Amino acid sequence: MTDKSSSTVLSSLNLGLRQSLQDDPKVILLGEDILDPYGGSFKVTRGLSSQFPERVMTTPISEAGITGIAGGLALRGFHPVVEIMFGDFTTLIVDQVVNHLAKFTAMYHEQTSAPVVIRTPMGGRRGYGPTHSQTLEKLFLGVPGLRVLAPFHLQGEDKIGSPGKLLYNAVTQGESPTLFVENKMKYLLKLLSESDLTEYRVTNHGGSAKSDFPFYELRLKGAPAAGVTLAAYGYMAKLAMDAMHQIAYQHEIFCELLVPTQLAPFEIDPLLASVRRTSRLLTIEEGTLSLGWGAEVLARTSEALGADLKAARRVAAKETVVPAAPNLEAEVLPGVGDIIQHVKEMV
Amino acid sequence: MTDKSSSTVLSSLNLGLRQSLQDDPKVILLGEDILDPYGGSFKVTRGLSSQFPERVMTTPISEAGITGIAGGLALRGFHPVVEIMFGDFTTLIVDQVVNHLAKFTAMYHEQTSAPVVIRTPMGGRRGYGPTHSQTLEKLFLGVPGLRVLAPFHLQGEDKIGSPGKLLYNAVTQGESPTLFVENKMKYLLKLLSESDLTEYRVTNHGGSAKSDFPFYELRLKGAPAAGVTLAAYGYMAKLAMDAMHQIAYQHEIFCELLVPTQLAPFEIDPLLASVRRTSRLLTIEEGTLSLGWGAEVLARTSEALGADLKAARRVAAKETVVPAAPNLEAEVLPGVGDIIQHVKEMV
Amino acid sequence: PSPMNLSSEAVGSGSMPSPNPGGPSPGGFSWIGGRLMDKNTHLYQQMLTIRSFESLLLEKFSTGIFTGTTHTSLGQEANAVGVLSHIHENDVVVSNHRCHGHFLAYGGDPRALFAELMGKPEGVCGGVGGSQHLHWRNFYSSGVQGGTVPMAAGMALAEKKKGDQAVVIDFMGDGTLGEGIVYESLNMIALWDLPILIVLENNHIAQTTPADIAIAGSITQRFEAFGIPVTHIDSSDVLEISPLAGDLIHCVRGESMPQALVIDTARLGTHSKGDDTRPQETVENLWQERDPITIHGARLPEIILNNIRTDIERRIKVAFNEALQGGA
Amino acid sequence: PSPMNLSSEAVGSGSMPSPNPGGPSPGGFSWIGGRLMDKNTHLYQQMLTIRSFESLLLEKFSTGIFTGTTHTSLGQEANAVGVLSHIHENDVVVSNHRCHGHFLAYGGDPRALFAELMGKPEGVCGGVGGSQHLHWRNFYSSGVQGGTVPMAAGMALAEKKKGDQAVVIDFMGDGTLGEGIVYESLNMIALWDLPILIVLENNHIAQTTPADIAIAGSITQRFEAFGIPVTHIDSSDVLEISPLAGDLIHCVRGESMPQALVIDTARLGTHSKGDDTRPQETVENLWQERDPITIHGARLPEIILNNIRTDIERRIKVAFNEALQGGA
Ligand SMILES: Cc1ncc(C[n+]2csc(CCOP(=O)(O)OP(=O)(O)O)c2C)c(N)n1
Ligand SMILES: Cc1ncc(C[n+]2csc(CCOP(=O)(O)OP(=O)(O)O)c2C)c(N)n1
Ligand SMILES: [Mg+2]
Ligand SMILES: [Mg+2]
Repeated sequence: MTDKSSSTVLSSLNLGLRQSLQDDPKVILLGEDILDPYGGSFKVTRGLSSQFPERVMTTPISEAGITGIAGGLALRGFHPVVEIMFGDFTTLIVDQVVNHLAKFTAMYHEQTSAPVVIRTPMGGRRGYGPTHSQTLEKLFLGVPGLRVLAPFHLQGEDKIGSPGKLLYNAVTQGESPTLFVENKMKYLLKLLSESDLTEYRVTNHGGSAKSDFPFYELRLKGAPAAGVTLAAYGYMAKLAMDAMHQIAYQHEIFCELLVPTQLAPFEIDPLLASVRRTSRLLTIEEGTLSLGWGAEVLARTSEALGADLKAARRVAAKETVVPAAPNLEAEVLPGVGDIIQHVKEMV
Repeated sequence: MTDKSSSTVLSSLNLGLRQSLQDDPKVILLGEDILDPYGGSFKVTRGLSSQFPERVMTTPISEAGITGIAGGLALRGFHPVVEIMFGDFTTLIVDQVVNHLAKFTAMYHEQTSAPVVIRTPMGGRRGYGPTHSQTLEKLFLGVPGLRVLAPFHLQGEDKIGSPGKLLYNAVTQGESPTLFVENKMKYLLKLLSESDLTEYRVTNHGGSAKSDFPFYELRLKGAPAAGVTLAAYGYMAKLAMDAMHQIAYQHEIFCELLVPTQLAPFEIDPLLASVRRTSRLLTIEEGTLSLGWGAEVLARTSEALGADLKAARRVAAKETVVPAAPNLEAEVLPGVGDIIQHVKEMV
Repeated sequence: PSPMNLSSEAVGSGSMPSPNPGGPSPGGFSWIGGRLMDKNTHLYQQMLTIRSFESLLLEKFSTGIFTGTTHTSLGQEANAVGVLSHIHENDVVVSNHRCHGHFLAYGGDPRALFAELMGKPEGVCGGVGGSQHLHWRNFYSSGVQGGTVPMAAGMALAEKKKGDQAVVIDFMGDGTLGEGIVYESLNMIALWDLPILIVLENNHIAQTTPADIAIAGSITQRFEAFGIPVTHIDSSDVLEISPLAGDLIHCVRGESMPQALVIDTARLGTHSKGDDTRPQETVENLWQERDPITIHGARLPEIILNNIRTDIERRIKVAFNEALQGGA
Repeated sequence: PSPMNLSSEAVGSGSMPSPNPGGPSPGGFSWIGGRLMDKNTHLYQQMLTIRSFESLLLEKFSTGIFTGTTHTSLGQEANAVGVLSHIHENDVVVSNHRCHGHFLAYGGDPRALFAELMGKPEGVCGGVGGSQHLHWRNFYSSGVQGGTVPMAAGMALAEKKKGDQAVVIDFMGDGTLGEGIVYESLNMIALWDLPILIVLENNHIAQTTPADIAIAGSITQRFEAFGIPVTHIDSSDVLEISPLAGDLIHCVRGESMPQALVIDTARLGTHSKGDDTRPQETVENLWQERDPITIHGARLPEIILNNIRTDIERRIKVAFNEALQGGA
């Protein structure tokens, strides 16, 4: 796909869904306001209801209900995809996810599973205020039986592009209930093609999930041995790249950036390998600090490395609401400057 | 209070609620099946509806609704206490807690607050199966604006006993929305009086919240310098005490046990002081491992101590459902044996 | 047709029982254990199977063989049997905490259920699920009130999309009308014309809470308000419930549309174990007036009753003992 | 009595405006800015204040002064004004994402609201809340659909317990009937006889979803099913809505019981910004037929209309400019 429509995270996700619907007759999309011409609040489903009118269902404002309905569809053989309009409203589906979808397989003694993919945009920086700007995936990262994915904005080998391919894999594999974490700012990012990445060496350490759910490592080509390992995902991975770049050129501190796309269950080995080299770990996330992704990553690194972990830090949102006013919001959410400052303080 | 009724965690909590109702006319209790003669599924409210019929309200099976109603009561000046019959159903109140109760103060620019206390029993070991045995407070420990408390089974100075006093403080202070985590096994524990604790030195490092929400440190009297810091709360604190005792006498490994009653916001200093002495930290919790309380404690310790943290581990439930069958359940939930084994491997 | 497995010597034979494929044959007779049995006898036998199972369960609970909790359906057997006597092999049944009766009426194996309640590997879910969390073939139950209603709706949507004429039967209790997700589900069930029969077993109580302090307005109107046709019956008589349910299921299947059946019934036992706060007299009256076993048994000759009783009790004991001998 | 602050020179004066204490005086006249004003003029003025505020807001949005999102109540002003003209000082108002009109009709300061939307420290909530999250005196709004309904119920319970005769007015949209928590709340509202008036503004659409594919059955029955008396009106005329609302609030207050008022209305603007998928013609027709400003304006002489328009627009501009000059 060489047309413009495949060049952003948004269009890649759209293409990933379209391809899922095309290749897998079991795929059904459910969500609020997802029909054309609107195509969803963030347009990820645009065009799909026109092409697959039978399998794209707009729903009432019933987040818990549609998640449960998707669960029922999945138990009976379908591969449903639910859109939760804002990630903030995933609070409403916690019971359906934790006590239902994610439990069925183990609770029913491995006799069945509910491979629902729940897509939702998290994140702020749009001035939407306290109930429309949160990054809440931490509520789901520790739920047994649930997979959590977050795309990285690479063009990848596939015409769909990496974000769309990740979504496609999750949807069509039909294996496990999955939360697919998108990000409002990320939608607009251009996919990074090889020419955008000439300065970087990008390695995929996907482990057992390598091909389907990659785990990327980025280094600046020709840089000396890195002193700090950065770990980030989603939109923060983009900010981390920016920070890594700046800090290399302006402060001559070199980092390795680890970007998992599968956040849970989390296979930490590629990250540990990096920290073994650097002895220093900075995790970066947009959610609030306590019990976030970074906490788990730090804990596991500390468990594995003990005293070999010389310095560990987390960049995260301040522990309060995300204010509507842009200046206040910027104070609360972590930015490139925060990353740079932490890295400088760590070496 | 010298009668038997004040000698367990259960009776202490009951007394704490009774005293709250007595001293504070703003207190209202809401919950399912909390009226006499039943007095709630776990009997924590027994006798209260008879004594305070106007202020003990039994409700329909509407966990989210009653939490929201309590929020409205609190915004208008009351000090409501909600009982969620099983901690497993706190999944249903996540939206009300995260997007409503815990947000009001910051979102409404510090003009108001919703000091609801939500009590609920977590935990397994009763064979209740996957939807009635979970330890889910980790969903709430990272929520900005929410306080999370868990009682320790001490007799304390007050006739109410420590668990009840903790609850009393949270309820009558009326300051902050609070999740008060009880535990089904803990209910039956006898409160530890001075005579039960002659072997221990117990210090309260409550920090700023010292008197209201203590942070206990327990050491065996006359023991040599400790080699491992244990951190635990709730029912696991009891198992940790047992483990600490056994491991001292059987393996001559000595530990310090840190038992916070305020889990969030978490003031880590007393724990750091201990780990500075021992260089080793084992966190102990009954919930599943990933993104649990232990993850945050380890992360913060690692951030603070760097290479001085020589060994760090977490004891937690296996990342699956809690099975109904007792033998299977015992495999999933952490026990004294697990604590001992980890400690032995750490030194 | 091989109806309820208990009656077909399947118990203890090790062969997988199969769900009741359509209940009694059209003429009102079925082949049971090699005997031609009339419909009345068959329904009685099914209800008594549930009663015997749960009576033995309660009797043995104190011995510590069973663990955890349990919710018996004493007094509500006519609902399970009356409704599920009409299901087809591909139909789906969704149940709640009080699911033993539904499971057995669906054709579930009493031995496997005993084993589940004992926490044995031979249990319906290997002992992982326990009393409230059963899944076997197209039968699913879970213990979070209301949470399975959207699941049932989604299953009905699945069957509708497949176009295979299967229907979903969803059992719920009156107290569960407190849960918001029920209404989210009713709305979509109606909007999308989903082939589901919702059976609301109104025993007028939820745990210890009487319906009148937990349910405002009208139960039937709660379905009507969403445009779901509702049928209301106050009965513990399987001969009243069964044909009604049959008609409704027929309609759900034929028209691919939802129906609700509200059955006013009586809980004769405790909520789970030893937690009945109703006056003893009230419960005794209910036993007098609302016991479906007594009501329907009155139609059969004493000698047949005795035979059935002996037979079923023996089978249930066998199931119990076999379960007990299982692993773990 | 000092009704809607906008008309009382409070704007820009720095003094805290006070909520409308009971609306127009019994005789249908109020003192406004030192002038005796008849009720019709007063209602018009209030509606026009909302309209002018939101029109200026939309006009200036593209300049980047405002950030985030915004939901205007164009076409629904008669609901806010008609209902809130009857509240007392201690009454509580709970609103949703589409809250500007409710806030202004409650007596909120347009300058503080502009400042909030600009993210200024002088804003209603210091810029933290933004368009959807307002709290001032007894006014509360939030942006999670349905989530504030139990909160409103709890507030009504609080007022009932206090015995101070205050009532709660809760505004919600038709689409929000999709949320389960609404029904949990309705049930307890009815069970406990809570003094609350639920105003359901049925604009027949939720974001882009028409009500007929999102709401099964009947809206009014959804209240009746819970035993909450419901009054239905299809009108954009403030003179029809206001007396009805007055009677209902009187009843809620006097009897300490709930009431629901379903107002069929029209959304004349987009959902938030630039996201209207309805055919242009449909919206144009609605402007023709359902604009409350036009409908009620027809009752006033042209010269008065012009005076009011000039006056209000000037005041709103002043409020806007003063907000703009604030900090941050
Ligand atoms: C979400 C949730 N809340 C509370 C409970 C505890 N609980 C189990 S059964 C029950 C009563 C259910 O009443 P009803 O729906 O009438 O069914 P019945 O027990 O009468 O068959 C309650 C409150 C639960 N299982 N799930
Ligand atoms: C829980 C939740 N889900 C989705 C949304 C996104 N959303 C905001 S307004 C809206 C439509 C609301 O429709 P309605 O209740 O009819 O009010 P109206 O916008 O028509 O005034 C939606 C879906 C939300 N704010 N909260
Ligand atoms: Mg009941
Ligand atoms: Mg609407």
